Amino acid sequence: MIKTVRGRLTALTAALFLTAALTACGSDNPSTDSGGDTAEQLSGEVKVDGSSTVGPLSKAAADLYAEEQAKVNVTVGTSGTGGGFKKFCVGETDVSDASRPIKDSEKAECDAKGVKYAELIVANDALSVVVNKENTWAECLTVAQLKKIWEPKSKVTNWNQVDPSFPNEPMKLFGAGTDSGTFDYFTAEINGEEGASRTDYTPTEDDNVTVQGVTGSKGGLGYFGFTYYEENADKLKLVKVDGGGGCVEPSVATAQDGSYKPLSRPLFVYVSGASLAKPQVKDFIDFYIQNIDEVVKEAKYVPLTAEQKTTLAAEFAELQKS
Amino acid sequence: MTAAAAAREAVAAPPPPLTQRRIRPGEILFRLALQLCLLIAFAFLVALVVFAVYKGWDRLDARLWQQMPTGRASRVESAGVQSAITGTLWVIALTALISLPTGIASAIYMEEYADNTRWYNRLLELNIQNLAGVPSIVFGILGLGLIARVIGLGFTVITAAIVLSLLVLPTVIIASREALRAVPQSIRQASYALGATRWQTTARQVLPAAIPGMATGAILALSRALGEAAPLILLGAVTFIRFNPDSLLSTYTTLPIQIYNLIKEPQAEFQELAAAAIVLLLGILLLMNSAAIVIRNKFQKRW
Amino acid sequence: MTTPDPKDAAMTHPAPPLITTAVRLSADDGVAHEPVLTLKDISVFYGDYEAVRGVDMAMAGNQITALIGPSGCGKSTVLRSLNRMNDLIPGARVAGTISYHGQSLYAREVDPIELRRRIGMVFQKPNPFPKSIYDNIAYGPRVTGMKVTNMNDLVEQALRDAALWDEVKDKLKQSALALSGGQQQRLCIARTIAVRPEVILMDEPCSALDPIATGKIEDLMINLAADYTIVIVTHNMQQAARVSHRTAFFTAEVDEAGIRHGRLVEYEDTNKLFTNPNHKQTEDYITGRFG
Amino acid sequence: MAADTSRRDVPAAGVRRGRSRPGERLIETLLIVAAVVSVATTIGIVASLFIPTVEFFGQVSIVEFFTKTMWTPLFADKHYGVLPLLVATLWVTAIAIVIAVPLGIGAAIYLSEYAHTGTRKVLKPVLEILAGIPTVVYGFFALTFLNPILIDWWPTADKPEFQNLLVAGIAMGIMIVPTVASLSEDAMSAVPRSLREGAYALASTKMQVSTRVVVPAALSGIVAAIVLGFSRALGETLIVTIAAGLKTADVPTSPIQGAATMTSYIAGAGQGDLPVNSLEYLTIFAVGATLFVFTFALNVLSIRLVRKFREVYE
Repeated sequence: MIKTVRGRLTALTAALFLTAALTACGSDNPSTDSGGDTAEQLSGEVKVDGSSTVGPLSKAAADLYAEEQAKVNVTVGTSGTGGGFKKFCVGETDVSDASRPIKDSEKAECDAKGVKYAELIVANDALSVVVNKENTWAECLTVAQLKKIWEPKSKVTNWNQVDPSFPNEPMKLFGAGTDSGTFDYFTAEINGEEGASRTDYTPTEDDNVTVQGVTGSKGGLGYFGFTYYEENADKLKLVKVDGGGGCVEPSVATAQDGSYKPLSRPLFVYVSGASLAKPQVKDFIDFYIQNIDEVVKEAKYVPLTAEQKTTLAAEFAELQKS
Repeated sequence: MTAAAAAREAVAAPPPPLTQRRIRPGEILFRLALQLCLLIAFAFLVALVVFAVYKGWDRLDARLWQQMPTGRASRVESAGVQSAITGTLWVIALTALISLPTGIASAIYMEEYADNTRWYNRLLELNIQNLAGVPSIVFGILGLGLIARVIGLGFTVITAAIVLSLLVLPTVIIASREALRAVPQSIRQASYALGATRWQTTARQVLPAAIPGMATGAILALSRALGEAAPLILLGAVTFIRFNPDSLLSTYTTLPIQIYNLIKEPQAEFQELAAAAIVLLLGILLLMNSAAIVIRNKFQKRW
Repeated sequence: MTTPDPKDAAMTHPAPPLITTAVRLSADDGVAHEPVLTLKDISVFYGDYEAVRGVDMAMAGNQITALIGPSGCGKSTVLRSLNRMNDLIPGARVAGTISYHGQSLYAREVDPIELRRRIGMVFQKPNPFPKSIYDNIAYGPRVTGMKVTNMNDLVEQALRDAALWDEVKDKLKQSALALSGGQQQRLCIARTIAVRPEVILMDEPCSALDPIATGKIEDLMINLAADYTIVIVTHNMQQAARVSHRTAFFTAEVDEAGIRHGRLVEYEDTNKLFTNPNHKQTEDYITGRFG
Repeated sequence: MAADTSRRDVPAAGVRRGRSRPGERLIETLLIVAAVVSVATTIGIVASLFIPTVEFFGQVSIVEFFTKTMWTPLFADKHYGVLPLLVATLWVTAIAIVIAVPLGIGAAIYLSEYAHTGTRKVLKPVLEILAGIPTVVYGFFALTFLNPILIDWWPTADKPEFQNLLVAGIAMGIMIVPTVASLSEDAMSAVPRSLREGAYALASTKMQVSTRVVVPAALSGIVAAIVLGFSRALGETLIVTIAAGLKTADVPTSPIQGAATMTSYIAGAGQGDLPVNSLEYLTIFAVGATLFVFTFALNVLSIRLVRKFREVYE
């Protein structure tokens, strides 16, 4: 014990002084004992920005890629899908993460600046509606009920207002922050208009807040990516959603086959054509696509279906040509 | 005979013996309450440090500075905050390079050159006092609106350093002025009497005498910059970056921002890493603060 | 410790003529004066440093006792030990016995707060609280929990007793800091009187004042002596000669080890001390041949 | 050293020539340029805040901004009433003040009036270190340590939310204790000894000296310390962003709700990159300008109080 304490203290002291030495080392990265493959060593920057939902995928890709190309600096910002496109369409970034397809207005902006791009579907997600473990009544909610809860100016503050058979339990709502594609997607699918939502819920870019908030309140309800549910399956209860064809629980299978309606969605990565001219960007995207299974696994998303993979491969081949 | 005395003598012709020492419960309670106030303040400090150390214990080792941050939950075990440490070093070193010369030069102007009866010099002083109280996030807005966008330096190391420099400038100026003011007038007069110019007097007599005070102020100002996160949130530091900056125009992240990012991650492993990074940050700050206090105590001259 | 006073310098110059004729009061007034305060072999220490050594003296009731001597001779230290103001200085300690009406001041069971109500003090520099004139006077009665039927009357009486009423009666609610130095000092005396002490200690009460203000305070002291026992420390020999009944002369002596201690040289009726001192040192001091 | 210098300096050419020295002029100019940096900073802040703010008020009525009780600029149904942010800010700062003022002043009285010199010499630097702890650390502490305890011990069934104003206020209170304590202690220490002696000589107890003489005498300095603490709390960002959340829509009616303050709104909205010059983007500047005006007023007040205090005693 004493030995470990001393060891740690020594380590910590060393840390304080080593930090100084680190600047001298510059970008030397001890964590990557270089790929050592035959691949040529590239360098430069790859700027990724956009959706905080897709962010984990790109971060995982960047992480994995660093083991192969230590000198390429991949930065991943999480400005939100909209924010990401804003930067993307003025050429500030090379790659834009998006949890929804590009909007027409954004397309127009990209066109105006002459930014050409390719759209790649990299993973699937199922927006999951979660409630407290002690919630015994909400097994399945219809889209209409969800809309009643989430629509603008909704006055629902108690579960029994959703369905008279539900108990008298105050409702606490947690949802995605307004910057996120998740918010855009959820509001579009449930409330019928993107960005239209009641406003008196706890919005957060930090899904942990939703997990903690729903865990801490019996009447809590929230929504976020399927990943986060899986991470916290022991703390939360998943709600089935009835999109008109009966109650379906989100899962890898229902997300892949699209039966989890309307909240299953694909996740996108947009690549700028101009940026593909840079060898490191091309190489990174190349890597991203070739290792998509591992990236998705690391980020704990729903993997692509065989069909989607074929499409991706085709898209990629298209890119290679251009 | 005055009425007061009459009253006294009427009551007690031979003065009554002194009363016994009284136990005043109010006094004791008051003292205890005061001690409690101090105790609570320090208890929080202790709780904060102990909690961070306890929570980050398993991650307090070489991984912290040898490894890069990760985006993969499966790799948290082998992740660290190296890019945040190097980012912090870049930003703070630049902040020192910008803010210290500027701050000390301003202080020299205000103490040694300026005619303090002039309205513009008084305004200068008032301006600095006010600037010292401007919220740090407002400096972030300045950086976002002016330096990153209008001047176009973008979300880079140099933007962060300029913003943090402006943020701590008042602190540097105020501390340096105090240090200069503590140098007795007689030294200046002696120097002038020997035919020295104003700058010679300042550079060769006043400045050397004021250096310990200035060093203390400088360290405290930089330690403030080191822990500052609010303006950098607006300046792109939140980005996931797993490489060390290598130029003024590199993108970057810093230790406080990295902590902020880690806190937001859902997995407990990230929280542990956040706690370990907090211990590292507190350790650096403690070293800096101790150095400042030692310098102050060691060189504090009583003229 | 007292701060050096500019008057110190004056003391070393050739002596001004003694004003023995100005002594208006004498101890030989036929009244038997009970000792109020008795000092037996008093030494005062600051940490390890013995500032005053072996003082024996007694102060009689309803008299003015003056403590004189060069600066650093320990007279203020002795004065401050009389109401335990020394308690407030960390490391200060009194050896020997000081008795107040036969009761030991430094006995464990004595309440220093109660003691200071009985033995008030006026300081070298006027130190009115940054409050109104009225509140300055009312402060003492309030903190000591005196049963006061009418505070206004009490304030008025204290100000009258301190010969300040006519000057301030229209501005009782104004800040005491607006008064002149002499007025401030009389306010401090009034403030002290308001808690009805038996003894008033005065530590060079006029050293910060001009001669006119000094005159007023001296007249006041003489009047107050009818009702109060007064002990005054003064640098000004003429003042001691003018107002006091008895005078104690202190000086600083260097012991074998080369350390300075304050010592009581002579304690006599004021008339006697100034006209026919018993000790050479006293004579040298009062005639200005000191040092 | 003086002798050394004089030997080298006396034969200096400039002295004998007795004409203007370009070197000296250059140095003075450089010093002035450095001094102007701080003025430029203020001008930069004012310009970068208020130019977009004017533009903002060209599109949103200033009356709506200050009177409407909904703040939803980032939603489809947009409302621009800043009151929710303002009220959340006031909740947090009020809680912080309620905690920091007694603790800070109590600690200051103890340090100034009761503690031995040695104790004070040790405790005051510790207090200063406490003041130097980064606010992100306080935020972490509030969310992961204080909040579970608070929720655990909460007496009623209506438990505080996962992020709430109360815990942010408590953490912020702890954060400003050192500021309040340190500056109040400075003010109390500056009260002349003679006042304390005068009070003791009037049979005051230590408590009476402290509360009736020292504290009133140092009051403007103490109030300045509180005002400065208040201003710091108002402008603090990380604690509220982490511990109080980003809910902006409605005026928070209870401190156990989560809500965004002015600063956390700016941080939250500015973090996700809003389209430049859109109305949403301008809200950052409008809220920033509001915050700036508030803290500026408090700072001016604090500076005035300190000056008043100095006039009396220094």
